[in-house]
Amino acid sequence: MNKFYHTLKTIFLLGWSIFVVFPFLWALSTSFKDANAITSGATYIPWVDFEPSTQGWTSLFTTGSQGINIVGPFIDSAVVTLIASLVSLILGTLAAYGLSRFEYRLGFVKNSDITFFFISQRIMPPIVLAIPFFLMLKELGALDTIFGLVLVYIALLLPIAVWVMTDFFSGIPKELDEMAMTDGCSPIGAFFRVVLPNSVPGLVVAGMFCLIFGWNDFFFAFTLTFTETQLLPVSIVSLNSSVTPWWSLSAFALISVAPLACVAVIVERYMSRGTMTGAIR
Amino acid sequence: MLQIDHLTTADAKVSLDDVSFLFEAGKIYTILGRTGAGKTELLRALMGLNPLTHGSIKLDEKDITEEPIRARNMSLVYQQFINYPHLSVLDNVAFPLRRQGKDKAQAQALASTMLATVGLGEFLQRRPAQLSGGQQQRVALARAMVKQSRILMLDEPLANLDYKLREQLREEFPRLVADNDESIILYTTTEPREAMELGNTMIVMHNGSIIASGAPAELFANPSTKDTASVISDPPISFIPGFVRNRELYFNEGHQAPSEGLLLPEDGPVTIALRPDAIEPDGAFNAKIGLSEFSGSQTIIHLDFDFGRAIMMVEGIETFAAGDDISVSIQSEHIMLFAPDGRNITLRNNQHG
Amino acid sequence: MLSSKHFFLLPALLTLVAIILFPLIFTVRVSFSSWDVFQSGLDFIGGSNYVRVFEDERFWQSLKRLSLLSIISVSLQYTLGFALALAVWKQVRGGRSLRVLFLIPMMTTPVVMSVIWRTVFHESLGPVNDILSAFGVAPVLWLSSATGAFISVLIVEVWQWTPFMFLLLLAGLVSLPKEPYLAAAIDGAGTWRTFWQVTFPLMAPISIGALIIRLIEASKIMDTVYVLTSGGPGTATETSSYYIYIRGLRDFQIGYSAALSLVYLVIMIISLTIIAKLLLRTLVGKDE
Amino acid sequence: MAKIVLENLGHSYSANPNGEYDYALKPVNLTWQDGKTYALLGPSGCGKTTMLNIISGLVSPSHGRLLFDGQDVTNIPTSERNIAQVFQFPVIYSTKTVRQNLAFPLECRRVAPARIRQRVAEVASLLDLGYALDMPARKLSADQKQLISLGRGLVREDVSAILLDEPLTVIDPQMKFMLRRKLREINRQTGVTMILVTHDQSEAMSFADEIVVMKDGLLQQSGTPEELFSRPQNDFVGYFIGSPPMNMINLEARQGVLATDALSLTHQAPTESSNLLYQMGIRPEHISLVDDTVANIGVGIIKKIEHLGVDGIVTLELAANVIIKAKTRKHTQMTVGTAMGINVRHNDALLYRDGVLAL
Repeated sequence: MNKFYHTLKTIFLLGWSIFVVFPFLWALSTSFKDANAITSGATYIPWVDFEPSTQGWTSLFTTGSQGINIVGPFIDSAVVTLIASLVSLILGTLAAYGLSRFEYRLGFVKNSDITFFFISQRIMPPIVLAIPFFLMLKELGALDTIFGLVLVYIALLLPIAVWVMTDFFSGIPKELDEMAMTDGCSPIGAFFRVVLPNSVPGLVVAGMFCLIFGWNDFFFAFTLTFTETQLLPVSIVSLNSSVTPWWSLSAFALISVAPLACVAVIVERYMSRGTMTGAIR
Repeated sequence: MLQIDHLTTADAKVSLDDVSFLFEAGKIYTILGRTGAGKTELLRALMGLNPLTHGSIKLDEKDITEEPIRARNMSLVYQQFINYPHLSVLDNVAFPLRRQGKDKAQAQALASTMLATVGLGEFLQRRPAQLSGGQQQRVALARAMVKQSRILMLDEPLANLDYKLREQLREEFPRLVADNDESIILYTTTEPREAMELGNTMIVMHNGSIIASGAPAELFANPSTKDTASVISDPPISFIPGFVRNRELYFNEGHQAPSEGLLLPEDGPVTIALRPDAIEPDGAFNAKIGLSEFSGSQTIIHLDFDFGRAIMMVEGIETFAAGDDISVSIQSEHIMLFAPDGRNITLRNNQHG
Repeated sequence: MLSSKHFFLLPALLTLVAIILFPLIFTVRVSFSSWDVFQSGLDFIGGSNYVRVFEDERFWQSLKRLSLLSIISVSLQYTLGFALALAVWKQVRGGRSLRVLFLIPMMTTPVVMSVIWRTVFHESLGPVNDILSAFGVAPVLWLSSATGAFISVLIVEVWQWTPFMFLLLLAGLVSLPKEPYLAAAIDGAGTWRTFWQVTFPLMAPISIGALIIRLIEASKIMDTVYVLTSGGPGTATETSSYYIYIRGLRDFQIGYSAALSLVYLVIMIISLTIIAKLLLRTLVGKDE
Repeated sequence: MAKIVLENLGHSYSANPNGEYDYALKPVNLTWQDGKTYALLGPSGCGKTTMLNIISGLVSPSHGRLLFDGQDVTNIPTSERNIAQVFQFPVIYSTKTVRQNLAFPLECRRVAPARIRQRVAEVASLLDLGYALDMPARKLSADQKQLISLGRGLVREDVSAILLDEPLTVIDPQMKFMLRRKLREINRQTGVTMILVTHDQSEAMSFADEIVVMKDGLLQQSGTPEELFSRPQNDFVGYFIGSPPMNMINLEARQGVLATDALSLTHQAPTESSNLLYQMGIRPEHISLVDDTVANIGVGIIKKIEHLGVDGIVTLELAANVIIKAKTRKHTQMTVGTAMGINVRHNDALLYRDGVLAL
């Protein structure tokens, strides 16, 4: 009986691992192929199935008609994601702290309603906002600029930061900041001197989530930028619709998902320590 | 001097109901009450942590009702061992001094002296999480005391500690606050023994109100109401319904109760209160032993009478088998009588002489 | 009166209001206009856009398809994610690298991975049909048949987002107390009973949170569809968001698409609220 | 029901224990009779929880054997040991009613439904939970939940022992008293062995027929509350049992006897070389204070009087600056600063050699 469960578990884990890894391995293999290797049907192992070529990778860093420049989009993506994440994290942390510690009241609107307002932004389908954003950024002259995208991404990421941090702060005993106040801190001082230094795990988790959702967004980048500013997801999709060879596409895809895949290591550490549970209820 | 008038709070689960008191400098006040009696709420209201719906707080003639928390010159030790997790023990205690504007060296010097006083001189560089519960609470105490604020409040500081650690800290506490002659110390507890042992004045709270206050021994001997008697008795006091008829005292089932030396009230129902020392083995009353348990050198025997349950305490360790019958006597000089409305109506002959 | 408590809340609140409120109000206004390719500007045509929404069979079809897709994919993600979390929960050897591996898909960009998946599902040059043929299975029309395209989208969604369920559920599992398990062992409960009587009830609040979050995100699905199938073949994989996108940004019927989005938003909020209430009642047994 | 024997049972969390400090529980021999109540008592980290976990099967001991009625259960999993346990925090099956909770262990063992109904009814009436049988278990208060945990053990007829791991910690102070009494009653009515883990000596004293006192993984003394109180085997037991702790007065060897300036009580001097520390241990409860300062064994000045209600603790300074504490009910008639006569029966003054009872 026990052995049966164990075998079942092993098969399941093995099968899932293959499923997870498969597209990556396929892309890796494809990125070293040339036209021959691709048009002759599915091939897998370099040197055995096909003769590897590095043109998929070199084309990414060549400029001109033969090349696809990945450097520009990569930098744009990084800049937009980092700035928007940072701003969202700062504003979101402050708001989450306020909502978890003070009582706000505006007519019939209470704390829980404000929290819901923040988090409900995630329900909003991007399409609802896309057209007005387009017109608004056009008015501001911020279409096709990094500034414009950052602004939009803040609206996208702020709810995530508020959501994670509200739950995190509810797990920090309020006696801690009360004590700081009795020890002579103002409410703001208590937050910066005492609460913030003890919130690193929450900040890391919230920051990770912001980075993930920021880096991986496609739709707003797609509708609000054209040529001046181009983020990675948009450039790869535009390549996809043209006649770009599979090898360049695969190499491009692997580079653009690589930075965030590293984030998995950090997220795993916080998950295993149990410091993430506050972020779920 | 701390004067509170008509403190009333709302909103929280337990709220204060029109609490007034005058606290004098240099004294230790123990606030005794059960869970939910409003002890913590009183401290939090004084500190400014719970909003008042009514009432005022005056410290040395100055109205501080509206003062922000940090300006109140009070410190508070929580029941949970709350310290700043990200700071070393030394920096924890230096923290309030730094906020008062002292420079780093001066603050650390004062802090390490205070830590030596509470017996933590060797642990200055540790983090609070690396200390045992008792040591963590000592850090919290040191941090509260180092400020030398006018009011030091301790909210059930020993409740979460092991029995023996509790005993040890209780023993040390008077020494730690010995040279205090300016501060007002407020100490809450659910344990009558702790309250009586530590306080100059004991304040009894019940349902959000102060129901009695005074010197511990005096309060214990003459509790003004049934509630007070019940809160400050450990082991529990037994209340048995009874009545007075024709200048005689009876338990409800018609058994006559001893009343020698007691001045009985008019005919009517009374509650007869028996402390464990009011009952002794051998005598005219028969009871069944419900349970017997040891407590130190004493044996506590739960008795089931025809007219109710009561507890007897016998010196020494003796074995009483549960279920056995026993005869006991009831000492009228330890009986207390309460009116149906809860007032203590015990009057003794000698008090009138 | 501006006190310190406003210092915390106002910056974020004002930022969000400024960024969100204008577009939202604007959308409401536009939905009452006939703004399109021929007539750009805010005229007022009353509720005729809304009347058109209710007669638009293609929109309701896309909504039905979306519901089916999100319910199936989220259920699969939940079941698989829970199974994976349970499988690596107590595993020590190699456990950490497996956990990291299982998390990676959610960190990757959906559109980028969809580009890869397109090559994987390619009917003549892709590996899936190649491998299937080795087992004697005839080539499947992954992207050019209605069922195949729907299943492809489903597979990609499950691949991408099961890790998210796995993350939340495993984080919940590692923080569970151990006493209930000892109690169950003492009571003589086997693996199956222990799961249903101990693990599942203890995980109920986390399960609800995870399901709701995923349903919200899944209802917005559009990137994957855009790259993988472009809603096709025909309208076989066209979801609501994608349909609104076509009407708004491809056909440039701004007024009509604004009405579509608002109807869609209201439906989303109502149905998610109902689902949340239902989940709470069935999993936690709350009787308010 | 079973007799439980711990045979040279010890546990070390490190694979190769070097010296005795590597042991969470140093090897110990104990025999627990069927149907009695036991308490494992000691400060945190003393090894009492390790011992309980070994008995419940959560920890597999590195040394020795555990026998239930002569049968070696050392390596048998928890589920087959026929024990029940009540934890510090109430554990209930939150989706089930009280009735379903109580029936659960029997269902797992495939007992016939009619028999289950009968057992659940019996246990519910024993625990006074009859009125709540059809309520969802999660709606009950903490002390009632603890009773349900207990009931899940009682409902099984084969249970060898019920382990109680500080079960009163989260109970309201007012309810503790009631629950403790309930536990004793259940032990008396069902005859099931109960083993309580606690750090509270008064809880242990009032609950157990026999107490096992532990410290630093080492058994200090095992005996009835009376034995522990009147003849503590070492100074730790003297300190840990009783409040205030036992008074320890240093003795000097002079003219063939061990004596102190504080009290005119002596013990026979030992024949061996005496580089050892000799002390006299006297319980505060065994000291009687009298107004007469002549006809007694010592005189002390009252330094402090603590009122504890019915009784009080009096701190006295004796000759040679010896400080002792006495417990009395006459504290209300005493004043600080006055001299009191002290009497102690010779039998109550125990002799300790390097902290170990010598007489």
